Amino acid sequence: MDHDADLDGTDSHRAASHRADSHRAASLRAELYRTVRLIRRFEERAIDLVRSGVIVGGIHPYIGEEAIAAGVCAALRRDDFITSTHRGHGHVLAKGADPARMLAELAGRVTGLNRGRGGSMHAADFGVGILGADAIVGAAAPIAAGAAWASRRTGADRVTAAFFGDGAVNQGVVLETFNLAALWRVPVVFVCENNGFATSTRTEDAVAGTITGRGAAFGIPAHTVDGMDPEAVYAAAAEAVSRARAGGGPSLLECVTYRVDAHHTFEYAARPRYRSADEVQAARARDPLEIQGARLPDPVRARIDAEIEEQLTRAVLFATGSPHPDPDSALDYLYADGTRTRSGVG
Amino acid sequence: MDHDADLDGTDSHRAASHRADSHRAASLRAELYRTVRLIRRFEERAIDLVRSGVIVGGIHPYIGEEAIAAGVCAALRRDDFITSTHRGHGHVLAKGADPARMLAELAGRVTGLNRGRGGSMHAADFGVGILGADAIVGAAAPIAAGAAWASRRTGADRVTAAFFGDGAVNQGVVLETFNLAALWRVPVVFVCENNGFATSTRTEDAVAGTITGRGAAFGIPAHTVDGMDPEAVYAAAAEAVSRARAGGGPSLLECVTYRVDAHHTFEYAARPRYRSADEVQAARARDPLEIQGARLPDPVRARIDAEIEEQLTRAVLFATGSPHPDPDSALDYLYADGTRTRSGVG
Amino acid sequence: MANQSYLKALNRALGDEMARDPAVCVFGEDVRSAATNVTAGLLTRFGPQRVLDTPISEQAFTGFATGAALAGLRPLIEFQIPALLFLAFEQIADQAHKLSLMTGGQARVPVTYLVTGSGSREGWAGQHSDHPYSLFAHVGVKTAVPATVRDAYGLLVAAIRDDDPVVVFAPSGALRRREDLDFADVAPVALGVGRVQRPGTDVTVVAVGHLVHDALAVAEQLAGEVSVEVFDPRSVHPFDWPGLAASLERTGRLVVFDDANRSCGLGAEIVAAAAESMRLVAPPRRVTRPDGAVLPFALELDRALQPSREQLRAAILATVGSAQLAGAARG
Amino acid sequence: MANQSYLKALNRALGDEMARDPAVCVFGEDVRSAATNVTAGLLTRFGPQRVLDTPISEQAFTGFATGAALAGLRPLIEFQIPALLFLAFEQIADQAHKLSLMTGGQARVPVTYLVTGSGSREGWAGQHSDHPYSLFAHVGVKTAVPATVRDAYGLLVAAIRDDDPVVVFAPSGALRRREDLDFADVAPVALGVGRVQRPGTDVTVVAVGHLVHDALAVAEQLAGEVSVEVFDPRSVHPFDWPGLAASLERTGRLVVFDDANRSCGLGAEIVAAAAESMRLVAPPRRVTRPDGAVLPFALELDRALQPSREQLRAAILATVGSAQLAGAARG
Ligand SMILES: Cc1ncc(C[n+]2csc(CCOP(=O)(O)OP(=O)(O)O)c2C)c(N)n1
Ligand SMILES: Cc1ncc(C[n+]2csc(CCOP(=O)(O)OP(=O)(O)O)c2C)c(N)n1
Ligand SMILES: [Mg+2]
Ligand SMILES: [Mg+2]
Repeated sequence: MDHDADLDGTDSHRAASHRADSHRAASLRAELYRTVRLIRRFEERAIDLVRSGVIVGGIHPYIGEEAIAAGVCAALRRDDFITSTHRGHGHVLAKGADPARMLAELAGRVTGLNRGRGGSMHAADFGVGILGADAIVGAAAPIAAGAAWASRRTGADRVTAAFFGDGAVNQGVVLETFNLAALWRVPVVFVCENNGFATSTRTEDAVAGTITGRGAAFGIPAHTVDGMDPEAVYAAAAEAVSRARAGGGPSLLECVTYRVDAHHTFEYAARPRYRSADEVQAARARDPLEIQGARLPDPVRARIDAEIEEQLTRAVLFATGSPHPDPDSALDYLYADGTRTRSGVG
Repeated sequence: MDHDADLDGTDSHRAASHRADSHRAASLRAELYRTVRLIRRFEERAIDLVRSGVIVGGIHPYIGEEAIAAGVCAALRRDDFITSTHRGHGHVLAKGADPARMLAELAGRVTGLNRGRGGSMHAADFGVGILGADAIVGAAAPIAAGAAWASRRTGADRVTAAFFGDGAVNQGVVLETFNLAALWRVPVVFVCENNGFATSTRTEDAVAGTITGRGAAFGIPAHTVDGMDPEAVYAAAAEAVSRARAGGGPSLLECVTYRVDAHHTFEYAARPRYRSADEVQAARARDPLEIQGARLPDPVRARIDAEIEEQLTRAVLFATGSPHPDPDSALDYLYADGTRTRSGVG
Repeated sequence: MANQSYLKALNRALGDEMARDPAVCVFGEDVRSAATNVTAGLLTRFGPQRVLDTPISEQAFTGFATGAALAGLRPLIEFQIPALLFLAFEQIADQAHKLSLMTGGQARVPVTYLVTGSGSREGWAGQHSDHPYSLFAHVGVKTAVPATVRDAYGLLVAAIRDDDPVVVFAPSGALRRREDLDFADVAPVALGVGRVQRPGTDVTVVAVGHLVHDALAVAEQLAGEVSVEVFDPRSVHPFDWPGLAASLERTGRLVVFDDANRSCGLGAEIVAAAAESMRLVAPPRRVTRPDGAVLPFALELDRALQPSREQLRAAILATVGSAQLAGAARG
Repeated sequence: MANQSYLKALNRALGDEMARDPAVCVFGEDVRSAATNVTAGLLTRFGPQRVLDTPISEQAFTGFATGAALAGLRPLIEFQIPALLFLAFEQIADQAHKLSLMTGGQARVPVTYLVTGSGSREGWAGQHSDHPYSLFAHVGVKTAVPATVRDAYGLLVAAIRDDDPVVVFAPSGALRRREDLDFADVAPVALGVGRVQRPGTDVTVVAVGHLVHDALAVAEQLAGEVSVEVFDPRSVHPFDWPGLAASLERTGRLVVFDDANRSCGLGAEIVAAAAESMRLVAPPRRVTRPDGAVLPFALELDRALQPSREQLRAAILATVGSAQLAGAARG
């Protein structure tokens, strides 16, 4: 998924852009759209499956934030690592997990990425470097840094991207991790998705100072990026990734977006009133799907849309047609070495 | 213990200094010396009592760092709060605890500040606003902030000073607390004692970026102060305390000092080699006791020294003459409401 | 007399205490928007100085509440997930719990930690399904697990008024329960006082939290065959040992029904205490989660690791059966 | 065959494993200067890339080790104080422990958490005196508490080689023990395999960690009167239930000697498991710390809350006595 292409007009990139290979640029452009579209439609279908009860427990929709996962993962290699969040479907799909197996995971089937053991908040696919989503805000940041450090120590030039939300920058372990990563020049890119809210709490009501300032405090280069524009995110991520790969250490990207959908699908029923419909409508004006779609010739866009519909239709069939796990296997994988301890009745 | 006197030459203070009352300035000068001297001699006697086995478990000597406790506490009122650290004797004495009861606490006697239940790392005296030393690095910072916030909410203009070491700025809870304190304009002064080491680890090997930068990241005014000069510390603390009292919110003071003595008295036996004797010798050149002592007429200094020797001689007699607690009272105070649960034999 | 929900009981208890005592205040994530409904209406009633939305900083706001308590307030913290207690574990077990003794009685830390939705949430997977009350009983933090709407109100009021830190677990499996009652008639429930939810003579089933209702259902099913007494400890630390001993005096047989991991769980403590010094005519039994259980996501797997009514039924019958055998052997 | 110390055993085990497996690395505070001596000489032998001094960031470096393990390394973290595990509790109990199951077997987290100096340190007061192995047994993290120099070596080697997270508690009360042995002859000690440290026929005393030595001393004192078997589980999770059952087949009587808080401690689990399904001719007993104990600073008070030889002696005699009574009653 790696591209040298440079689609960013900033000074920092003009020089590099001379190298830009227009064909690869076009293919990146289309690929970014494909990823955004895939995530958008995947989430819409997943929400249908939540409504129809196929997916139990609901999901945290990534709708409207797709540009971040698409842009960052386009700058990563297949063997690079990522860690993800409770709102992680986009990261997992963008990093290359099979949408069918992802959907099967959400439906709790044995064919799922985690064999039905993880669900929406824990999807992992070590085969493509997805170390896992995490339900605890910020908790995956040190795990990402440790994996990045270990890759380097074992001689690989692998880079790790750690996704987390604006809420996570108030979590001590994330700030401790910034310090460790800077101190040990760890090849990790911290990607903060600032979507304006932590559940119902506005970023500005929870964050004193700035998000980028928290990176800077530890000597970590930190930039604010338009999180609605896949190509802007890609450009910033590509720079951070190449710095990390070259041994330049960590970076922090604050990707500014807006959560147009629910914090979690339970909001569809609960209907909390922490923001106005107008505010949400206004935010919808800038949609990463349209921003990237407008950059493609209509036929190209139409073809991609059709391919994705077909892919997702197959994915839904695969997921819903897959078997449920056997209750007797509930303790499988509790210990990596197969240790068996006592059941609940002795 | 409050003083309007201004002994600081910086611009920010010239204006104020016109108000300076020279008599009070002189008394502050002497009082700062008295506090430094009291702490120094208290620690020296405590070390003797560790060697003679009267104090069990050893202590973390504050020798050489006295200017910080003296300067900060001179800027506080008796009803202001402080929280302290494992290296807390200086803070406790400077805030006004009775040295005799402090020594009795170190000796584990019922007459101790904590009735012998706390010892060196947990000394508390709520009567003079000492909410307690804490053995866990950084753990008292949020407690200090909460106490400060509550004082304000209950209408008091009380200020809280939270002491911690350079090692604590890497502890997540401290950074989380910076955010909370800034967000809610909490009247707390964060006092970071940068003595060059966290046990055997040098500050620069553990802290990426700067200590003051960690305050600035959250919008907290942060200054580096000469932690060897009691009057410099006082001036900076007085400014931070008055800002907090006036509702201006938190400040961070990095007081730069050097730990000339052992991390803990166990080093007298263990003799670790994490620094050279020369380095320590060089550091001894600037001694807060001499810096402040040189500012006093010799007779004044001599009188204070004599008074302190007498006070400490009485303190040692009081402590060593006090009764040990009754083993049957070991569970007293486990629950504030006197709840009694089961013993270890049912 | 109205039909009230468990969540409403928590909301009423908190509101009533805030009205009664200006020192009571609330910290937590999304408490102003009342994401869980426990804090519904409190912001409007008591204002932003008493209802504070916190950043996602569990360690800091837990310590912050300790400090506020030392300065005279009586904070309640709402935690959205049981696992968040793990993040604040040092601040609760090592700070709040220890300050009274370590200061020789100078410190009081009247803080209530309310977990809205403990145990499995079906479909929320491994990090949202813990039921860690045994951990707090072990370290010695006062801990309550209300099973009924009435006790949700009475125990939360008692927890808020208590001068020590208290953890209150409101099990997901109990949040949607309803009862006809008038909160004005409900008295605080002293910590350490259990309740016989159903009297019986053959066997005592000690059930915790939402499992009390499953135990009552199983007792009802078995009514003809076996007379089951259902004992609800209500608070797990302190525990009502005299109440349990009195029940075993009547029945002499014990089954513990506990939604916690088996090893070193509350069920172990109850069985151990009974075996040491209470009347038992048959070997006691536990129905718990497996050792070190992590609840998997898929519903079938999640349910397979939770203690079930079928398991309880079998354990009761085996205990009564083995008792008869034991009786026979002895006779 | 040399006279070796417990600390040396830990140092040798770690050094031998680092030499054997390049994936093994060490994180912790002051591990380069070897503040506890466990890491003495390792920096020089293995270099700064394998021996890392960490900032005081327990949560982050614990998670960092998890990530390093996922990427193929086998980190050991040294914690200077048991309470530091509370700071990292979410990262250990909720992350490292759960990842294998939650990822459907994709993740392995071979990390060892070594606590050098658990339990009371006489004179270090309440926040340095915890003995929280029961908490890890409850959440299901593999946990070992070596009592002897030989087992300190054998269990630490096994922990480092284990593919799951393992907590190893090295009790302060055992660190200064010495034994004549040659480490080259010491085999790894599989987790879950206990050891009868002294055979006996009247009563089984299960003792944990440093208390094994006190139990042996009491057994010796009582040698004429009572034949005491001392069973050392060595690892508390997984636990050697067959080994315990075999011992109780011989003795039929049980006393647990456990330096943990009473409620929901390991002692409770052992007594409960025995009462449920093992041979007992007399009520079992526990000698533990009190419920929710916080060890006070003053030496007299600190010692008063730790399980003592006198308490064990009394419990053994009472158990044997009550057994004789029970026997009489039955006869
Ligand atoms: C440490 C922690 N605290 C609280 C929660 C409950 N919770 C789940 S998502 C969420 C909001 C997270 O906000 P943010 O990090 O901005 O991510 P977003 O949901 O906006 O994508 C909260 C508070 C949690 N999962 N983990
Ligand atoms: C959270 C935590 N981690 C580790 C320790 C062990 N420890 C005690 S003091 C200390 C060094 C503290 O350094 P610093 O904060 O700079 O204070 P100083 O000792 O230099 O005064 C350490 C690591 C602890 N008490 N708490
Ligand atoms: Mg957000
Ligand atoms: Mg220091």
